[in-house]
Amino acid sequence: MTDETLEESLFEAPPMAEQERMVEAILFATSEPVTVAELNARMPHGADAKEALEHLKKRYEGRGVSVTKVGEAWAMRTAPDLGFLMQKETVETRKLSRAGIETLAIIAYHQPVTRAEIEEIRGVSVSRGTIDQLLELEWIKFGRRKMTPGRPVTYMVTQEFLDHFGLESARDLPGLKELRAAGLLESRPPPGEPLAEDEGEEDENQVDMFEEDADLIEETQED
Amino acid sequence: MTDETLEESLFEAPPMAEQERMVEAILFATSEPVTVAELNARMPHGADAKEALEHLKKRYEGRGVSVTKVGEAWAMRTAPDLGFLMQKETVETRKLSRAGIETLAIIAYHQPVTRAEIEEIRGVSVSRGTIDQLLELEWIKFGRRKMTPGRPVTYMVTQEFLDHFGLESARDLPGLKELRAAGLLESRPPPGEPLAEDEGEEDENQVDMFEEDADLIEETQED
Amino acid sequence: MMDGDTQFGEVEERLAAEALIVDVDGYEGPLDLLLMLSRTQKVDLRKISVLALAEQYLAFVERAKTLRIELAADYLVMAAWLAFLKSRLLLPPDPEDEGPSGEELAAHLAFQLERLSAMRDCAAKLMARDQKGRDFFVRGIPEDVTRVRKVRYTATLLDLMQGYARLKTKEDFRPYTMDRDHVMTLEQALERMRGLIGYAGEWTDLLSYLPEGWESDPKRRRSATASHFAASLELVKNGAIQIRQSDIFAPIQIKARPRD
Repeated sequence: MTDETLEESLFEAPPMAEQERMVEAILFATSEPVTVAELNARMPHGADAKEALEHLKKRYEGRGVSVTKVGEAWAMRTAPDLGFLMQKETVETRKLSRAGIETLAIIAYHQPVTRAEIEEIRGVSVSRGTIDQLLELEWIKFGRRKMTPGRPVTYMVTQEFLDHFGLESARDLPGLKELRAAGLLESRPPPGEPLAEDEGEEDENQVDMFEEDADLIEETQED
Repeated sequence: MTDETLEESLFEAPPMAEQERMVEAILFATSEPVTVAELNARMPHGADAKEALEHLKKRYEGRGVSVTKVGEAWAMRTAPDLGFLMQKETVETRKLSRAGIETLAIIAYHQPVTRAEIEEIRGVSVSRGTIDQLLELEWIKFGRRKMTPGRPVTYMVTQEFLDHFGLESARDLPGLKELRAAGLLESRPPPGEPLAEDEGEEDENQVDMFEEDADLIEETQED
Repeated sequence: MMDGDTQFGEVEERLAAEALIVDVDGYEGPLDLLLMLSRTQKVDLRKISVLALAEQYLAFVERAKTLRIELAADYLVMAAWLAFLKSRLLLPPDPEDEGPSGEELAAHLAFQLERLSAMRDCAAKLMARDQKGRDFFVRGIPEDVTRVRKVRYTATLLDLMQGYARLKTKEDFRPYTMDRDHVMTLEQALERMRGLIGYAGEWTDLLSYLPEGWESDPKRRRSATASHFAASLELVKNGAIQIRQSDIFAPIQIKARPRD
């Protein structure tokens, strides 16, 4: 592309219908979710992928394929009610152990969470293999370290996790609101133990996490 | 699926809209093109994949994705005109070759100029590739043909060229006198040859070159 | 054969023991066992009787002991703690004791059980969701994004002029440096560069300023490079140009300082 056309397109983006086609083609072509930023980078200058996505999402409503949001990215997926047609495509995933499933749920609902916190919730130690398996599945990742003695590493769920379970974001986890309302996501120190520095920090983290969410929710609603 | 629903579907195929969704999902998710026979085998009994395919094909007309026939089978592909979105460009900057620079300089200083003239000035033949490269860069373009035997094509520099080199017009190129003053011409006239002749010749060339533009120059000066 | 009853009793005992071993193996630690036991109370976990639960647990451990089942240490630790909790809950509070009350400890245990139970429910709900590769599917024929390497040719105005100058002076080319030594002085370089920098509107390799005839011979090249480098530093000092080098041994680039 010459500089001339680039400059031109600064002022004139393709019509929205055309942008919608472009987003459709890009999402259709890849099996991985694509971020809005990447869409914009690949589309002609001046294009507004976010708006085009909204149009496209609407267009695919009720179709055999749907446009779904995965964290900050977007992807096309077949409608879940048609899964029965796809026996051929079904991939046998390694069966996760009960410990694996519970550890995954705890990470999802309590993220960012340390191994010690997972063990505290489950009441047993978490084996290295369980964490490794979840990491290998790319369902969890390392979060930032906690600012507590020993600076323990934390775990969080990934975009792949959201994609796998068809979640738009970690906020859409089933029952999250109820759990929060019931105080079951708070970390409560056992009575008698001094409110350790790390507990205070933890609460702060949790507030952090949900404050950020609050902003996002507002943003989304504005749109 | 239970036998019951299977039997039921023996008598009642899903509505066509539903069949279309099914074909859409299967074509989307299958890793290779699917034949009509295969579609029928995978869809509920009584379904008419061929008709559903026709509907689907129509629905995707003009979209970013199209339903296309691949041999005896069907697949969905991104629209051919959007192929450019499927690449990520990495731009690498390389210096123009010496032959390219010299040819470009001659065209800039002597435009409109024929290939034979360029070769005469350079003293070597100009390869087709060099000219092509300059054309591709959109730094030169074809001028009108010379009214000489063979009516050879001429070359001129483009607006793109002027933009790239930060020139307002080709006249802004420094003349030989300036080049010499700037120390770019380091040769001295061979002993015995009067300095003036050399300059004279150059000036003549320049006059040639700008004859066409003479009016323009005056205009500019008036400004 | 000698004592049929005893033998029968032993078999029964052993079977019961095996059942218990299997059960204990089926639990993921004391908390899990407590959660299972709490189910027998058939009440909301928030209204559970921790005292009754503690008694159930202790009875369980006692039974395991009589059957000589080796319980993992953490089961015994929990038993000891629950025995302590039980005494706290039954005895009137000791005003001398500064530790947490039995009620507080019981409440925390109830919280832990409720939280574990909630997480189990969440895990089940999560796994019951539509899953990728099972219920919904990704694109079967992904089209890879090809990475296109595009070469963009470029040249500077200086290149252009030097190229043209080279051509126009080819016939009578006679570098003025011929009649000098293989040394270029700082003054010479400075003089030269002053005339040239006006055209250096963009970053240009310092070496491209070396005069014709000084680039190939190593001796002359060295001298010219050194003097041009010194001259460019001089020009930087005067504020006429800017100079940069991205890395050690990377090309030194100069550029005319934009006039304000």
